[in-house]
Amino acid sequence: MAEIKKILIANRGEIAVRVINTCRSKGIKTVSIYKPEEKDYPHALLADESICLGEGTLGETYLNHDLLIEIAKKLRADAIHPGYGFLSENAAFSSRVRKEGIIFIGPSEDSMKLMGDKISSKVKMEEINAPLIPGYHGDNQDPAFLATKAKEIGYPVLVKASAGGGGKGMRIVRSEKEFNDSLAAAKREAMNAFGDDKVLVEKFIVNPRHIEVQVFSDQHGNHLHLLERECSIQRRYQKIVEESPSPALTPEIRKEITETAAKIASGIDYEGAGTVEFILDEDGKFYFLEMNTRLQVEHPVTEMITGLDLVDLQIQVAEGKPLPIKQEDVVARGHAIEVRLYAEDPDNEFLPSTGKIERVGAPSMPGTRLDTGFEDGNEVTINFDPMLAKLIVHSSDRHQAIEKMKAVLPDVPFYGVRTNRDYLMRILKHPKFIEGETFTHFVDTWKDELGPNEISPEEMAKAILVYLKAGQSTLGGANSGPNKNPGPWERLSSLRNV
Amino acid sequence: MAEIKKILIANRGEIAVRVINTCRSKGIKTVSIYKPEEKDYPHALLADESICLGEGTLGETYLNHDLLIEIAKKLRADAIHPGYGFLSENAAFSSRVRKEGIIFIGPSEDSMKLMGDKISSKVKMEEINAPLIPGYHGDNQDPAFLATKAKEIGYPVLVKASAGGGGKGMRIVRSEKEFNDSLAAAKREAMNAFGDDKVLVEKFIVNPRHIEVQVFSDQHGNHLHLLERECSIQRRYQKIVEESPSPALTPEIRKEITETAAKIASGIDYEGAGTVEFILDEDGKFYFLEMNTRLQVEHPVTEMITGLDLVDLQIQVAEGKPLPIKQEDVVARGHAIEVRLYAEDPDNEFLPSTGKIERVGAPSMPGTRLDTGFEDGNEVTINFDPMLAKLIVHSSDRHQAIEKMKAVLPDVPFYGVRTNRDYLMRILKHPKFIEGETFTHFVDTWKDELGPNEISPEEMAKAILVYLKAGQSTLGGANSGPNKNPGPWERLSSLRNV
Amino acid sequence: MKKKLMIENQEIEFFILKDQDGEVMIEVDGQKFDFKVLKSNPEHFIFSYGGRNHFSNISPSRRSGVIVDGKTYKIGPIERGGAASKGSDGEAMSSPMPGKILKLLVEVGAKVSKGDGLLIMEAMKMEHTIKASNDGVLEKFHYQEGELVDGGVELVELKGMEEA
Amino acid sequence: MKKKLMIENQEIEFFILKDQDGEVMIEVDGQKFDFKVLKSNPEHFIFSYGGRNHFSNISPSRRSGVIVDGKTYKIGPIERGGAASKGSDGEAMSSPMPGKILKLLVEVGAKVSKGDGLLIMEAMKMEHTIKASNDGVLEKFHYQEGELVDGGVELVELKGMEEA
Repeated sequence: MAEIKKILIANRGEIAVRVINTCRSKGIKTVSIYKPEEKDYPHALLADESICLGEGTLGETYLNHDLLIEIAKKLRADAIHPGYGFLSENAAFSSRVRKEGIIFIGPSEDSMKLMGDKISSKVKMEEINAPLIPGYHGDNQDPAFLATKAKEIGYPVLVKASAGGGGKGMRIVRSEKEFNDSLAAAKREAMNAFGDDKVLVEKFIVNPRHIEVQVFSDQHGNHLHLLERECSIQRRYQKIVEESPSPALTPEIRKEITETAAKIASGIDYEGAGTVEFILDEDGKFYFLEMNTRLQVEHPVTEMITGLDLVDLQIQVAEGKPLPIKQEDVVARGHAIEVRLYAEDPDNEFLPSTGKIERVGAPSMPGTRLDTGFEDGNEVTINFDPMLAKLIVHSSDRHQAIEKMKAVLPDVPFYGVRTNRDYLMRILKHPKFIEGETFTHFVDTWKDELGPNEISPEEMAKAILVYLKAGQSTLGGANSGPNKNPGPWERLSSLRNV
Repeated sequence: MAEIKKILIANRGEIAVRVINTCRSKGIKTVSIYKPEEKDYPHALLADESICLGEGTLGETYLNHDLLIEIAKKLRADAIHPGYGFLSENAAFSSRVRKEGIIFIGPSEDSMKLMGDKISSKVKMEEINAPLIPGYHGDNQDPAFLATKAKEIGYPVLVKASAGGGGKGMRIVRSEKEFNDSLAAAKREAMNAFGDDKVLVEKFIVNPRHIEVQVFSDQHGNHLHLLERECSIQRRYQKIVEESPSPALTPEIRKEITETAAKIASGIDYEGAGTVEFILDEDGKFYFLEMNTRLQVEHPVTEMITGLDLVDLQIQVAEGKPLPIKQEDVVARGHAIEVRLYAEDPDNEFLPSTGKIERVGAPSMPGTRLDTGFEDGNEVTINFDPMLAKLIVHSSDRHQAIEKMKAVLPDVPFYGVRTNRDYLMRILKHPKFIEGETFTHFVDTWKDELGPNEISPEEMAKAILVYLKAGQSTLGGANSGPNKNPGPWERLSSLRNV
Repeated sequence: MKKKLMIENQEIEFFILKDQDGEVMIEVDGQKFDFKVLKSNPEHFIFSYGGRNHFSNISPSRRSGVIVDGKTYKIGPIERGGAASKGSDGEAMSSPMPGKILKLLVEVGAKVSKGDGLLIMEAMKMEHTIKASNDGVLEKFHYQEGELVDGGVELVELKGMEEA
Repeated sequence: MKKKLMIENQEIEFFILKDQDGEVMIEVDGQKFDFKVLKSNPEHFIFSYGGRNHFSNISPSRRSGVIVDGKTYKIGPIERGGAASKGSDGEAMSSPMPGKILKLLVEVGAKVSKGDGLLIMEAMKMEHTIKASNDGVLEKFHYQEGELVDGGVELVELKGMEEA
């Protein structure tokens, strides 16, 4: 067991700040890195020591293995935390770090390689009996054979070009009698688009939900799950609303899906924090999608409902300590929701926006958390991820969590850049979201209803009032003028006329 | 079961704000009340409706039964939440409210009366076998008889004037042979001070801790405990640092003390939120002190480690719903600490201070919470309680919670009034506090060490730097000047010389 | 007096029918709305409407909109496009926030150069000098010394000089 | 140049040995301390000392102290007690925060009345007029136009008029 005393955070933005915060509580020193244009960003300032990486491409700076290792060695960091993205799932980097005698806070090189590859991961999943989407991915392209396979899989099925992408050479087939025509059409399109008419046949999930399970493993063979997160609300294939517990899981499905995830972690002899992603269909059947071998963006949702600090657990596991909790200690308490605030224009294809942040703000209610890598005065540029912040709320139940999120979203205006805040608010107010009818096509299905609303005269009058009057710090002397503070009886008697 | 749709909050300051926040999440409308000088305070503004009580004494305003009921009726509030203090333990008010057909969010009139009286509560505790401090409170004042009683109780004992107060007519007796002299001295003092030499003999607790257990009961006979809080750190008989779990409780003592509290709640047929206070001695024995039949100031500590919202539970119970949790769902997760920020001068007898708040600030780390009734620009006057705020942190363990509290205390300066913030910091840094050696005489015992430190030249230089330079929003152009942003290699090579 | 503002790219006409002791009545689209301002500070602005308290805030620069009842509105003065109302460097000669006109610094009819101070106003307990956004002739001050002005209101009329 | 400030009721002498590009060296009690300013905004002030980042903040009015490394210090100019440095209404004629002297408004030797503007300084992108705290004769400006000044520094010497 090696005690970690100083950590180099090989990342930036909100995740670097988040790792620093846990280190501050643990009394672990931190080293952060930044590019010259980021010298005023929180991650460049909140660490005990910070190193400017100099100008250059990402490859020359944040992704520069040699440089990061040199910094870690010079500043005597005994561990590197890779955050998410960047080098967090880079097997070569993790291996290099370890060879240099530095602790890499993450899973083994082998786990990363195994789960980072679509083919090898699925072979392994079959081996350990994890559920995969039923399908035929083989070479036999005989229409009659494929039709038999389709029947075995069960309609509806998806016929998809093996070489495909972007929806070309893809057909949803809803019944046996449509199969031959759809197959022919898909093959024609595939040949035209990719010069290869090979197709695969897979079960088509009608109303899919994205359910993922947080897993945690130590070096002593303990493999736990920390319950699920539902992340079905996505735009442009990126999650924007995440929650736990999932409104779709019955206790039985929850037990099954979380145990499957823990079994996968155990089956690949995993170490540290990981996330197993599944697709859940309308019948409560779920299928393995992929495993992310790192901390996930939306991990605060799990922290809120379990009361655990996942970075603290990562550090303890990396130090060789056994996990300080048992499976039966992991209990969901209340409901947590996270929304991702992006610098983007939801009413114009979600195109990223830029600007100088005039005011970040802060959520005003207890049981809330704002994870951000920005502060007032920072520039939002196109050089980095347009995610401005994650706003997370915890409350007694899903209904109260939604209401709390609606109450605190206006507290974080991020004035100065166009954001998706109003768009998120429209999602939170959508009846289907409130009912928990959250599928991965939610944003497309309700596109029109999620667009900007008409502004009523009442709303205009309010906006005018605020524009003309806000910013005055005082409103004349206290209690001056007539009727400034009517006594309660006057106030009550005037109410009688209402 | 009556659904509550609008609540009148018969209180002010942070507790009014705290109740409003839960109501916002639950979609319950709120009515707050305020005096004219409080019209800019958060509690006067955050409710859906707010009523100015007019000028007058507390009795004419916040404690005015008629006025509060009139407001509730006129604004059609179907419930009154009394907060803590004020009318929260006033049996007559609760009974009057209920007679008017309004729900009083709190226990029955009978519970309040029973537990509000020192004598009747102790009689009831004896009846249900709750542990009381061993002692003789009877009329027989024969010295030989009292000496026998003292021996039965076990030394050390406390001989105390029955009519007493303020330490007069009080003697700690450590052994049998001192008893007669001490008794005579105590009786002399008692006669001089109170004109009555009657004394009582009680077990003297050498290193007492204040341990209290949160209990919760519904109208369906469910009586739960929500674990303990330790509140030993007190100044002038007021708690200033509270935490959960208590560092003093073994699992066995925890089980015993929490079950005793739940038994008391059950024994008096309690309803709603209550706190049973105990004294714990060095041997792990605990004795009933009193029960508070209301929400406690330090309830957020319990909310942090249990993940529950106590005001939400209060409302559900008041609506007649069964408690939504079972005893086995109540699990402590990590560690929570609360400190109370007061407008006072700890270096001058904790005398209250006043002033205009220039900046409240906000804690900058996740897992923190600031409950305050003030915002920038508010006046702190001597008209109300000098508590400025409660700062609460949650972390994986006690050590991390202490470090986190130390990290976020500077985030809430409350500039403009003298506060006990630095004093709290000195407590958090005290080795005995860190070791969990927290007794009710902590603040007196370590008085000298908790005083202000000498300022070193290094500290002076830092203070001078900040005073002279802070407040500039920019430091010249970005990257201007020599060596503004040395590349990493330069920085690293310069480190070689360190 | 009819006034205009741009709200989300729409030109909105409105009337202020009352503005006294924190009570403001605004008419939009033939409908009248009664407000009472409860609190205004840099972080938030709270007003009462229909017997209920409403929460809002405004961007520090006043250029990035307002949030009212959780909804964001882009709002600002009508863009005239003329040099007089907006300088080439984008500095409008309008009040940055509500306040009081302290001092007029030049005479009506005076030639001024870009950057010259035209008037001083006091707001948020600070003094702000409103400067000429371009070279020109000062045609008119819309407010006199001592007058209170709202935020975002044009303060002067400056006639630009062609090819100066 | 030797300078003085009050820290927690002690009069502290110090020297600024360097103040350039955010690098500041301060000597107190014969010991020299090297600082590098990393960030300064109204909410916090971050500097590097001994290779480590340190966090601090200052009260908005600059009169209620500073918090450095979690500890609060009362700090401010030496109270001279004389009418010249502090007006009867408590308004000091010192720089409210670090900034630049923009314009001197009166001549040295001029008689001024309480409330007269003496100079304008720019700080936090705002202009601040420093006014006479009482009637008197302007003896000296400690800084000239264009000079940078620290916060809390006396800017003028004003000789009060006895029984004016």
